[in-house]
Amino acid sequence: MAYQVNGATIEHDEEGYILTLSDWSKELADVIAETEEIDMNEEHWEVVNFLREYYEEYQIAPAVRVLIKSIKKSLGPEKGNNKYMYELFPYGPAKQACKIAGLPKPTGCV
Amino acid sequence: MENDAKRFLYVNRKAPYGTIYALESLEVVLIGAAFEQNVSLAFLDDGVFQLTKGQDTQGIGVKNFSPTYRALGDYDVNKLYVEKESLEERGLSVDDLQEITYEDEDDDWEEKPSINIVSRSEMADIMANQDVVLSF
Amino acid sequence: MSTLHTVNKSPFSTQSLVSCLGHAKDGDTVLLIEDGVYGAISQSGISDAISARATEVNLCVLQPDLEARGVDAAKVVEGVNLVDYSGFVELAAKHSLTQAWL
Amino acid sequence: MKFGVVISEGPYTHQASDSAFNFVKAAIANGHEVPRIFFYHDGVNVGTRLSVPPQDERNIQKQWTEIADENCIDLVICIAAAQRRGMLDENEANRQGKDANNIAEGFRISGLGQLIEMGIQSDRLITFGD
Repeated sequence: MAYQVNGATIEHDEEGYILTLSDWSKELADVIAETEEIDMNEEHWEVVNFLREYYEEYQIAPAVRVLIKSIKKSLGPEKGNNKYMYELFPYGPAKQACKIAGLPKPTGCV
Repeated sequence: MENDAKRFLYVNRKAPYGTIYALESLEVVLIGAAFEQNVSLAFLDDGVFQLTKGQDTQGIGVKNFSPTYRALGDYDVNKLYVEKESLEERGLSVDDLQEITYEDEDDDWEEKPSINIVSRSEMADIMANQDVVLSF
Repeated sequence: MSTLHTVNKSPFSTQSLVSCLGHAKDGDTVLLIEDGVYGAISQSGISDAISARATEVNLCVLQPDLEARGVDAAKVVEGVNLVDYSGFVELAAKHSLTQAWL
Repeated sequence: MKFGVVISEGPYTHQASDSAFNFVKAAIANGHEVPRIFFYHDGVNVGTRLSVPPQDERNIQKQWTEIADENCIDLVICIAAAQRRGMLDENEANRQGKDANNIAEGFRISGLGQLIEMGIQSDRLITFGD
């Protein structure tokens, strides 16, 4: 199973998460988003970029409530809320946005 | 904090990387944070090595999870107790630890330190004053 | 409020018992289990430290673990009590908190 | 009284699981309840149905499956720890695209939240590890 990006083959798992995190690129994000039936616009990118920065700094993908709280702080309350997030990523910001951002699959712990 | 919240203490007495306990302890803390209990973390004995700054794992090919401690504030985990005697016995001081902070909701989101250095007898008091102790 | 502390390491290989005794409060119980039972042997390098705490802290050793390792009950430090698993359970029930020194 | 039990070491290498088993047996014999046992770290390996110990040794997995069945104990294996160590039930095997599963009868895989919940719901929480 793999994504095709600019002639390169990027392997992913059963659920579409890439296997090698360093394979990620903006072009790949667009391809993953397409398979998720998401048309990436500026708002989507805001969240994806936020997630990548969070991961870069703390080495974890934030829990959804932490993501929403942090977005609220940096982008304002009209974006830092559940409704807005689920409008952008209907199948869940943790799952879909992390997948597009090329972060590890959440272990689904709770 | 809800009134029926229990006091949970995570006791960390092991160094990172040699074994997985430190990492998997941190994973419990991050997941457990969703339950809105009254959470504290204790670092004593070799557990104090978990919080040292300057960890670089590139040479051993293992993920460096020390930056993740700095995310604890986002998870509303902001009581990290580090035992002074344990630091001293290992030739460490608070300056050898990374800075970990949280934003205090009750004080106009002021940034405050999460790490509290406590004496052994204060640590004993903290341990005794819990509902649940999880040891790693 | 009091605590049952369990120690499962030999004091000759790790600091767990020393650290536990350094944090246990008066009225707590410290129960030695598994390899921790070696900490109960009298006239060892650590037995003085053990008996020094035996007045404020209830020191116990798990008899089945002691027997498994061939440690004669007569060699146990004076003031350390022998308990079986049923006694272990009742100690856990009696104290409001349990802490494992792993 | 309700006891919650954490087992954080694998079978056979460490005594942790045996100590926990003896404790749980005694607790039940003394009229206490043990609603759940949570397996973490290498403790998740206790739940494999593929181990074949020599006939003159105790079968740790079977001991747990039997005592759980007789006393309605919820044997929970942590999913995050299990994934690292190759412990999978049928659902997880399908989800991860793996060709086998190995969870023994009576055990189930679930999240770390079950550990916290056990801490909240038990009167006492006791850990057996190394």
